[in-house]
Order: sequence, then C-alpha cells, then structure tokens
Amino acid sequence: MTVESTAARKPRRSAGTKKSPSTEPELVQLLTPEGERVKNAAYDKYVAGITPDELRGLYRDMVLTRRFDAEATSLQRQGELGLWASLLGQEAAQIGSGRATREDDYVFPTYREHGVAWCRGVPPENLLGMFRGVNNGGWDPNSNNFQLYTIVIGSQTLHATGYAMGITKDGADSAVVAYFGDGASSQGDVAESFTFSAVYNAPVVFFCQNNQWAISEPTEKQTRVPLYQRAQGFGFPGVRVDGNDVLACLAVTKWALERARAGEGPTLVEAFTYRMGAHTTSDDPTRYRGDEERQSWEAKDPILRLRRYLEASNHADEGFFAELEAESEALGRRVREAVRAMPDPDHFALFEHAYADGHALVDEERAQFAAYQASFADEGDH
Amino acid sequence: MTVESTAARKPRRSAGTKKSPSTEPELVQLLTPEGERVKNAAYDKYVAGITPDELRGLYRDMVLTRRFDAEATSLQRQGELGLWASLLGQEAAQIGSGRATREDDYVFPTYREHGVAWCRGVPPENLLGMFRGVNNGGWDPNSNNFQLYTIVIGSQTLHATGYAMGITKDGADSAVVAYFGDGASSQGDVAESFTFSAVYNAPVVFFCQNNQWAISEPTEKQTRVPLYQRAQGFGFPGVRVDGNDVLACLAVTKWALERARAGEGPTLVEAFTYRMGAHTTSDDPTRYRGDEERQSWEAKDPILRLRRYLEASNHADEGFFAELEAESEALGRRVREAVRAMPDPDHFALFEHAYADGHALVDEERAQFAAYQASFADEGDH
Amino acid sequence: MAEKMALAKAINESLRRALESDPKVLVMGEDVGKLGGVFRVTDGLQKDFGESRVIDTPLAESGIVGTAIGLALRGYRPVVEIQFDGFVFPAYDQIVTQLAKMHARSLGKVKLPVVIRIPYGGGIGAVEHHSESPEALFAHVAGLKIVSPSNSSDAYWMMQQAIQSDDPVIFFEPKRRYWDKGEVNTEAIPGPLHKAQVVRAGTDLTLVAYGPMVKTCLEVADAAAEEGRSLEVLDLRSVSPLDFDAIQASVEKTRRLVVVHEAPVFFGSGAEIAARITERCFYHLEAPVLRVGGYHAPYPPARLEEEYLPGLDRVLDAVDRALAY
Amino acid sequence: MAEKMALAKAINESLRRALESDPKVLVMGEDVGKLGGVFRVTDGLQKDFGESRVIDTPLAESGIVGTAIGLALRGYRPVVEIQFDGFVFPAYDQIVTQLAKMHARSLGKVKLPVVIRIPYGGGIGAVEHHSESPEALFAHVAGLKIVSPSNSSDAYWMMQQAIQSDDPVIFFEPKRRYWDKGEVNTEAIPGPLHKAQVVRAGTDLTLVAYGPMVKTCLEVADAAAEEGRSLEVLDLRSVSPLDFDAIQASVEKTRRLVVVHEAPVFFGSGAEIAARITERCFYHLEAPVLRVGGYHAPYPPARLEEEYLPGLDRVLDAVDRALAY
Ligand SMILES: Cc1ncc(C[n+]2csc(CCOP(=O)(O)OP(=O)(O)O)c2C)c(N)n1
Ligand SMILES: Cc1ncc(C[n+]2csc(CCOP(=O)(O)OP(=O)(O)O)c2C)c(N)n1
Ligand SMILES: [Mg+2]
Ligand SMILES: [Mg+2]
Repeated sequence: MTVESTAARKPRRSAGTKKSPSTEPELVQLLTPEGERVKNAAYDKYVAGITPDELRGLYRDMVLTRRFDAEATSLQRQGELGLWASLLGQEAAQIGSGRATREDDYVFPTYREHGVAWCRGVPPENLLGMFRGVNNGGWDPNSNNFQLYTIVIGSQTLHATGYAMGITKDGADSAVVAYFGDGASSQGDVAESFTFSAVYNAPVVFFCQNNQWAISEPTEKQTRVPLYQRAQGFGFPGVRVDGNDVLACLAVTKWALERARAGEGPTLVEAFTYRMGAHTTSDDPTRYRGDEERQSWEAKDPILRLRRYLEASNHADEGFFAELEAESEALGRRVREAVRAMPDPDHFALFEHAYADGHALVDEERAQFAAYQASFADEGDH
Repeated sequence: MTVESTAARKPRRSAGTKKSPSTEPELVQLLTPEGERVKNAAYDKYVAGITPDELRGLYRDMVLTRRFDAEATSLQRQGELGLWASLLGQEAAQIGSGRATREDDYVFPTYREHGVAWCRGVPPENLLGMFRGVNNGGWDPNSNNFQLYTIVIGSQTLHATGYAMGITKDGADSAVVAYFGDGASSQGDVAESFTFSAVYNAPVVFFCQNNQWAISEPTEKQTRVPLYQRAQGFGFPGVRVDGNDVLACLAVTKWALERARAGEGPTLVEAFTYRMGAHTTSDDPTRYRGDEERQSWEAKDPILRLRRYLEASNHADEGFFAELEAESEALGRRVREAVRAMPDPDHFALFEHAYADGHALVDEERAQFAAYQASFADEGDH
Repeated sequence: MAEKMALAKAINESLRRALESDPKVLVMGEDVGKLGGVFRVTDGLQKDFGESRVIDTPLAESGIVGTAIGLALRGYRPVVEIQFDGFVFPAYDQIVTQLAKMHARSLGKVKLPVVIRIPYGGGIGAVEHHSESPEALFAHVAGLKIVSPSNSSDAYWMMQQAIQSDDPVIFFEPKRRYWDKGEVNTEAIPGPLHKAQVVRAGTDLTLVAYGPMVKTCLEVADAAAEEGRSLEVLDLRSVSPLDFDAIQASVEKTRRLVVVHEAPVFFGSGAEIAARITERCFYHLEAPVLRVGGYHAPYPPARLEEEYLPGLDRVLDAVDRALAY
Repeated sequence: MAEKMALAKAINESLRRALESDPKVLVMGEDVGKLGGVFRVTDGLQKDFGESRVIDTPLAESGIVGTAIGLALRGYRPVVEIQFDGFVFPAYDQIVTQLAKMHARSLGKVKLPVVIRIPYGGGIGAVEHHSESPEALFAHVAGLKIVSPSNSSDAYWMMQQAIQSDDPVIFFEPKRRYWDKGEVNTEAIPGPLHKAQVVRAGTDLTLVAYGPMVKTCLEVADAAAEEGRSLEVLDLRSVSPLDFDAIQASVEKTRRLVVVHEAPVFFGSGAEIAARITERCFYHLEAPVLRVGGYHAPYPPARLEEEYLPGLDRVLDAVDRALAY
C-alpha cells in the first residue's frame, strides 16, 4: 500500500467525536480523524510550540515507517524474511511517543515498535536481521538507547523499570519508555513492573498500545475495564490517548516523561489504536475477526488525518508530499537491497557470545565442531 | 498468653474512631476497639440477625484459635515443632471471614490461616504436621473444603480462581475465598488471578490480611496506595475492613460471598490488621520494628473488643468466660498430646505419593533403598 | 478405522474424542478458540464444544497453569496449551512447585490430572524462543510425567492416555513433524504410555530418540544400512519415566548406544541415559554411550539452526565414532 | 589478614568489600535491609551503605531479577538474593530467557553482570520449599554460570569473582554450612573461579562433590581411610562450566568415580559428569561412575530428610560398590 492510495481514501464514516464507541471512556485527542485540531486544556501545552517543520517531520516519520513496514511485509512474502510483525495502523502511537523521547532517554520495545526504532535512529534494516533469521537482535541497544526487541511478552517492562531505578540512583533526569500490548497487560511481569516502579518512584512511562487484539483474542479476554485504569490501583496515573492521533500521543507522552523527570514517578499511557493487519505474516485474521471493524478503523487512519491537517493548515504543499513519496520509494529500495545483501552468519557464530568471559564447555564444543567441519573438508580434498 | 490476661489489659489509647491513622482511608468497622457497636448502612444487614449465641460462638472461636496458636508457639520452643507461624492479632480477620463461608464454599489459605482452618472444621493438630516436619500437609483438602497451606507466596490465588471457574462451569452457587498477605500482593500470580477472575467473572473473594508486615518489610515496600484499591483497575470492587473487628469481617465477607454467588464476580477484601508476633518462630522482629507500633495495635485487640461488647450487652456472663477458659486449656492439652504422639513417618514414605499412577524410576529407587536398608539389618544379624 | 492423518490432526482428533467422552475434559490456552491455536491443533473444537470447554485465556502462562490446577481440584481434566516451548517459563513455578508436588503434599489425597501441551523443538525457521527443547528442565522434577510422540498414531493414543492419567503430564509435541502423515487406528488398543518401542530392529548399535529425532534416526539407520551397518532405533516416547529396561535390552544386544535429542547435550536426557545405561550395562558396552544434541549456546537464529540441530551427518558421525571403538 | 569466620560471615564480608570498592555494586532482595536477610548474610550492609545500595524489594522474585537486569543494563552490578531455593522459580523465566540470553541476543553488545545468590540444600529441618537443590535446572541453560562454595575461603573469594564476572552467575550457598567456620585470607590471590580443587588426595577412587556435600565426602574419605582405602576428594566449586579436565585427571589415576550431590540423581549433575567422564575415560574406568543423590520424589518433610540426603553411609555404600567391580 503506498501513501498515495492511503491519502486518497475517504473516511467511511465520521468518527470526529472525542469519544470512541459509546461504552468506551474519554480519550485524549488533539486531531480528529478529519484532521481538525481540537483544543485540550490539559495537553495543548505539550505541543504548543510545535512548528510546521516538526509537523511535517511527524508526517514523514509515519509515512516512512509505513513504507518500511510494507516493504518488510513484501520481503516476507518473497521469502527474504521468515516472519514479519506489521505495525500498520499504529504509526501515530509509535511516532508520537517516540518523538517525545529525548536522546538520553531509554526505550524498551516489544517486537512491533518499528516506528519507535525509527525515531530513535536505529537503521530500519537492522530490525530485519531477526526476522530474516540471521541474528536474534541486530543492533547495539546502547547506540540509540533502544533495547532489543523482546518476544516473550511483558518481560521488558521489568527491565525498563530496573533501568529507570538506575537513572534515579545516578541522579540523572532521563526517563524510560516501556512499550507493551493489550495482551501483555495480563502478564504477571507487567504487574510487578507497576509495583516496583511505584514503590521506587521510578521515571518510567508505560506505553501500552491497545491495538484491540492479542493475536486472535480481543481485549475483553484480558480485562473487563479500560486498561489505563490499571495504573490507579498501583498508585500512579493512567490516561487513555487516541493512539491514531500523533499529536495527542506526542503530547501525552511528553507530559508523562516530564512527570518522570520531575521525580513524580511512573505513568501508564494507553494508546487506543488498532492492528490493521494480521498479527504477523503467519497469522490469518479472517479466522477470528470481521472486516467491518477494520474498515471502521480505516476511517481513523493516523497518516491520513495528519495529512488533512497539514493540507488544511497549509503546512505542507504538493512538493512536500511528492518528495516524500520519492524518499519513501528510496527507503523501500534501500531496505530491500540491504536485506538481500545480508549475509548468513558464519557457522562458528553458534559459539559466539553465549558468554562474555568464555566457558570451557563452549570452547570444547567449538573445537569438536571445527574438527567435524574439517572432516568434510578433508573428504572434499580426496 | 492466656485469654484472661488479654481480657484484663486496658487499652493504652483510645482508637475508637472509624478511621485508622490519619493518612489511611476509611475502613468498614462495626465494633470500635472499646467494643461499641457502630452503625453501618451498607454492611449492618449482613449481621442483622446475629444471635447472642452466634456472637459467643465468634468469641469462642477467637479465644480457642489464640489458645491453639499459643500452644503451637510453645511447642516450637520446646522443640516439638520445627517452626510456627503465629496468627496472633489476626483472629478477627480469620474468624470473621471464615465464619462467613458456607460448607460448600472452598478456602485457599496461605500458611497462617489457623483460624480459618478452625472455622472449616480442620482438626487443629492436623495443621501441625508440616511444622513438626512429619508431612508437608496433613489433611485432606476435600474433607473440609480447605486447601493445604501454600508456602510459596501468591500461588494459591490462581488455584482459587481456577476452582471458582469450575464452580461456574458446574452451575453451582458455591464460592471461593483466597487468602493472601500484604507482601503477596506484589507477586505476579496474584495480579494474574485478578485478571482471570475478572475476565471469567469467577466467584472468588480475595481476602488480603494486611498485617502491615511481610517479614521485615512494611507495606510501603509493596505499594504506595492502600491495597484494596488494587482491585478497581482490574474491574472489580475492593473494600478495606477493620481486620480486628470480627463483626465487620464477617459482614464484609458475607457481602462479597453473596456477590460471588449472585454471579457478580470477584471482590477484594483488605482486612487491615496487625501481626502482633514475629513472622515465624525463626524471626526476630526487634531488628526491624519498634515496640510502640505493636502497643498501639494492642489497644485494638480483636478478642478484647468483642468481650467488651458481649459484657456490655449482657450477651455473656462470667460462667461463659470461665467455661471457655477451661475449654481452652483442654484444647491446649489435647493439641500438645496429639503433637507429642505424632509418629515420625516411615522411611518408605519417601517414595509414596510422588505419583498417583506410579513411576518406574520411583519403583526402582524404592527397591534399591529397601535393599540398602536391608544391608544394615543383615549386619545386625551377625 | 485406520486413517492417514497428519500428526497435528491426530492430536486434534484425540482432543475431540476426549472432549466428547468426558465432560470434565477442558481445553485451554492462548488462541485455542476461534483461531484453533497457531498450529490449528485445536481447530474446530471451540465451535463444537463451546467456550466453556474450549477456553481462550488471558495472555499469562502462570495464570493458565495455575487456574488449570484449580480446575483440576474441582474435578476437571484440563488440557492446557502453551503456545511455544519458550513461553512455558512464566508458568515454571506453578508447574514444578504446585502441579508436580501437590499430590505428594496432600499425601495422595489430591490428584491433578492436567496435561500441558507444548509444541517444541526447532527446524521450522522460527524467531527466538520458538524452537527450544526444554524437556530436561521438567524431567529433573519429580511429580511430572513427560512424553513426546514421534508419529501420528502415538500422538493420538498417547494424548488419550495422557488425559486419562491421574498424574500431570507434559506432552511435548514435535512441531516440525506436525504435518507428517501417518496411519492412525482409532480402535486399536495402545501399549502402555511410558514404554519405548523398537521402531527398527538392528544388531550393531542402538540409536535412541524421541519426538522429532525419531524420524532423523530412522533416516540415519537407512543411510547406515547402505554402508552395511544394522542400527536398532528405539523410540523412547517417554522422557519421565525413561524406559531403561528397553534401552538395556537393546544395548545388551548391540553393545553400542548413541542418544539423539535436539535439546542441548549438557545436562540433557542423553546424560541421564548414558549414566544409567553405563551402570546397567557396564560389561556389555564396547564403546562409551555417545550423545548428539544441541550445543551449550542459546538456540541460534534460523539461518544457523541446521548446524545446531542434530541431522543425518552429525548422527552418522557419532555412529561411526561409536563403531570405531 | 587470615581470619576464621563462618561461611555466612565470609559472604557478608565479601559483599561488604564489593560494595566498598565498586559504587556500581548493589545488593537487593527480600528482607536484605534492616533484617540483614533471614540468614543474616547481608547483616549491617544497609546500615553502612544506605537504602539506595542495599535494597529491600517488593515480594516478587521475577520483579527482583527483571529489575536487576535493567539495573545491569544501566551499568550496575546487582547482587540479588533469593530467600530460599524453592522461591527462585517465579524468577525462572527472567533468568533463563532474559538474563541468560541477552548477551548472545545482542551479539555481545550487552553484558549482564548479575549475581543471584541462593541459599540452597537441605539438612536444616525446614518446611517445604526450603531445602531444594535446583542447580541442574540452571546448568542445562547456556548463558549462565553456576558455582557453589564449600568453605569460608571459597565463599569469600568466589563471591568476589562472581561479582567481577561479566556473565550472570548463580551463586548457590550451602545453607547448612553457613555456620561452619574456616580460615579466610582476604589478601590471598584466588585461583580461577571455575576450576575444581583436590581437597584431599587419594589413589583408590575419586569422590566429586560441590557445596554442602564436600564436607560429607571428606568425612567419607576419613571413614574409608580407616578401612585402608585412599579416596581422592575433588571439590568442583563450579557446576557450569564443569571442570572435566580435573575430574578426568583424577579418574585416570584412581579409575573409579562416585559423584555426590543433594539434588535428585535423575537428570542431575551426576548424570552429566558420568556421561562425559565415561566418554573421556572409557578405557580407564574399572567401574561405572556411580551417583549418590536425592531420590525422584519431592524433597521430603524434615523428619525424613536424613534418609533422603546423601550421608556418610550411603556414600560409603556407593564407594564399596564401585570398589567391588
Ligand atoms: C510469554 C509469551 N506467551 C505467548 C507468546 C505468543 N505471542 C506472541 S505475540 C502474542 C500476542 C500479544 O498481544 P499484545 O500484547 O496485545 O501485543 P500485539 O501483538 O497486539 O502488539 C502472543 C500470545 C509470547 N510471545 N510470549
Ligand atoms: C515466592 C516466595 N518468596 C519468598 C518467600 C519467603 N517468605 C515467606 S513469608 C514471606 C512474607 C509474606 O508476607 P505477607 O504476604 O504479608 O504474609 P504474612 O507473612 O504477613 O502473613 C516471605 C518473603 C516465600 N514463601 N515465597
Ligand atoms: Mg495487542
Ligand atoms: Mg503481611
């Protein structure tokens, strides 16, 4: 799906209220699906000084992230990747929150935070190594303060909390963002991270992308009440934000990060959004959800709404969009080429990095493996 | 400590308000520490029909439980038990909640619910086997619908939830009470039990005895806000009750059980109480807490306040108290004798019950053990 | 009633039969309902037996096993799915401390007939945590029984028996063999659950394996036969208890033993088998028991798994080494 | 600076030294603060180093290990206490899936110098879950190192080395030896952390053990000496890696090996040692490697633990059996 086609699509029904479907509670929204800027007394100030350039930047981030994601999906279809977990539909949640972070902040992602990785400056092709099967995490977490993807659900929320505890000990004013999903909210580790961060008043923002689904299970299988409310019982605030509104996500995350920096402890942000695609390329969502739901969310497309706002406010012209389209295509090409050029790891990589300081058994097995490999080479020699 | 001496003690300071110390929120109280019955619009009806006989019964339960507990403590000092976890101070929480249960309800205790065990009809001496080291749980959980003690903190809350899910599947109107401590509230398992019970609307009452301490750690090390509030974020109600007020504990637990039976799902009851003794006989609380705190709680003694009420309302006379004192002594004797008579398990018990359907390796090891044992017998023969 | 079916389908049919014949049987796990599980092993079951018996659970493995224990206490027989091998560890405490020990703790009063299904092992090109073989981490723990079928018929029957067992059973499903077809006779009378089976008779050396490696060992035996060597292949089927009698009987004949599993060699099943068989057959063995398995390293990324997993060549190499003694 | 001190006190002193010399070292766990831990191993440390460095944590083991990982990512070197062996399992997922694998996952970019202290083993007459020996459940997992001192000096020095290690180390403390006194020279230069030590030389048979069983084996050697048998006792000190070279060297001399540990025999350390040493020393061994350890049953109630634990008689019995070959 190109950006052009997204941008051209018309909203199927008006969802321009500040409320999500009737049973759902209020959420923070600064941009309606139609791209109208609505006032919000509490959060406006966090985006008050935003420049047209920055707004275009957010748009660009979302478009390029989506393009990258689409490329990865097609690379999977072509057999270049073993698997891909698409972020389609969650661009605003990720770019808004990602752009709220400061360079010295630290981010703990799940496996779907490609947009956040983008904001942190992780080269997108580096994300693909693990999905191609050449490594289990192909970047240095400390280069961009962006942890490796964590596949086992919920674990990273505790690492984030510990890291944040360390920030406090250092007397620094950095903060941490821990990403997790609606499904993850059920894991004991997530609850324990709430407890630890509250007790130690750790500077961590828990950013829950409630994309309505945990593979085939809707959020009702995880909770009876909106997830942002979970925080209260642990003694810190929770807020629900329109996860398809990049401005609102930016503002709310900035607010939460400021609280963290000011020593006010953790915050839970629930970004109410939607997983537009399959769970991963291995998944078949037609088995468990209808198309209407997806369509209703298409009307709330995060990229479309910012485009409308940029156009209506004359913050971007055709030239900008055209240039971005070209940049987008170039990114796709670059990623495609980078992935295809990614070498398979050397066989001896099996024995690398199990330990930092070495381990006698690993040495022994490496030597046996080398001898075994050599035995084939010998055969070849005859 | 005998009941006499407790009853004779005067409260050190008036704690006759409905509030616990200033920072603490409102709690449900029906009897003040001075033994005055205070009205409570919401909960009075759950004890409205209570007879003097039943009131004396509650008193008797608490006194005998305390006597049993004191006997166990001294049996430990005499070397008859390896360890004892005293419930001193928590009699009202346990008797009130325990007496609220119906025969077909099921209770999942921690390791300190001697008073609840009493209410369920578990012979008190049976509780002592594990503390003596002759077994790891000396009663049939299904005889009294009282699960074995669970030492690993929090685990039983999930068992309770699963059991309650089973009740729902059976279409029964029984309910489950899961006991746990303030420390336990931090365990991931407890949070997961909240999630499961909420999602499946399971008939379970989570009864948290907040006795202010988890070994040496005060409740502030587990949470920044009162524990009963934890429930709300999971979508069910939580309430704090005066854990030293047996009537209030009875009423609130009855209310929560009725909700459960009526298909209204789980409830969290936080019984605000105090661990008057050491964590266990192995513990030395002088290392981490001062005596003033303990003294202030002595003024709220659960037995004393019911006695005052019984006396003031002429529901019990001297004869009753004297008879109870004799019964109490007899119980102590019975328990002491039963424990001393408890035989060590047969050596072959090592190989019993690891499996229900047998296991080849266990058979093999049993046979080897028998041969090994026999080799000594042979030696003796020479 | 013999029918050819894929191993995954055999388990599906076996679960269906159990759900039909015993109203206390439940199926529970993440995505086991409408989706039918990520491998479709529970396909169609929720549709036919309803949400009360085939239960989509919250995403919390400790919660799944912990509530299954509670359901078993209430008289149910839950069959729990853990979505992938690497996701069983959040439930590890409930499994080793509660599920395994409650029967003993209660002096036999309480029975916990819980089956934990775990698709395990590698070879499917998956991302991290989706290819592990953690059976040794459960076998060390008394109170659990551990089995792993290698073919459709065993998958069907061993699942029936696991569900009927009054002990907790961890049922390791060889995920890379899910699509392999085999004959299933749904009216047969199966042998005991914890007995090994000679799946190929031979005289020169015994290969023992279970689950996914049985097929590999049969291929090894074929290849060895071409070189004039007669290998006996024993499908252990059960990891706890281990059928040492069957291994011993074979080794007394062949005098050489190679154990093959995907799990790391270090502290793996092969260690226990080697130690005990060496003790039992000390004067029979012409060569030390050799082990072929994973290395002492985290399961590698997919592009390296072929080097990590025991394949034809590595097993043959061990066979050659054993025969060279 | 040689001084006699109890094993628990040696660890306390070692922690104190680490806290003094490296501001990044932290001590954390349940009740490690004012109480000084239930065994007083952290006694006085919070008083002297403050609540920011000696941290009483919430009651949640997964949280303790998970936040320790995060602290290590931030550059700290946390030394975590798990109160008793049986309470490590709620943290098992964080240990085997995160702590053990993150270094490899990051291709070596991330180091996690976390020490997990676990008082382990039986013999103190405790209630359930307070006497287990779960080392094998960690040894099977690559990425972890596992050690267990048997005496005060090793306790002191091995803790220093464990804290300095850039790999995660599980430090199993033999709780029933906490009160045993031994010489500690705080100015010595210790040998490598993962090397075994011959603690008694002998010629007729090798006994290997670690942690609490070393003392038992020394007593066995004394008793055997009275019967004219010369046993060599090897204190392994490290369970992962295992010092096979040292065992091999001893067995090539004595030709007989008995492995002793408290943990259940089935899938225990003895299995790995027996398997590998039999392979390495096939032509040297006069007898199969024999194992003495716990039975395949949950750790029994205290009044039975003497029968369950390997004691003088049971080890001597195995020695006799090995010598009878
Ligand atoms: C501990 C664990 N259990 C199960 C899985 C399998 N799994 C992977 S993603 C997923 C659903 C996650 O849902 P959610 O947290 O909502 O995140 P989303 O995928 O929607 O971004 C599941 C069950 C896992 N990765 N880890
Ligand atoms: C998983 C686990 N970790 C640690 C312990 C050790 N331990 C036993 S009781 C206890 C404190 C429990 O406090 P709380 O839940 O408040 O119950 P209380 O003892 O006050 O009744 C601790 C840490 C344990 N039993 N299980
Ligand atoms: Mg989701
Ligand atoms: Mg407490």
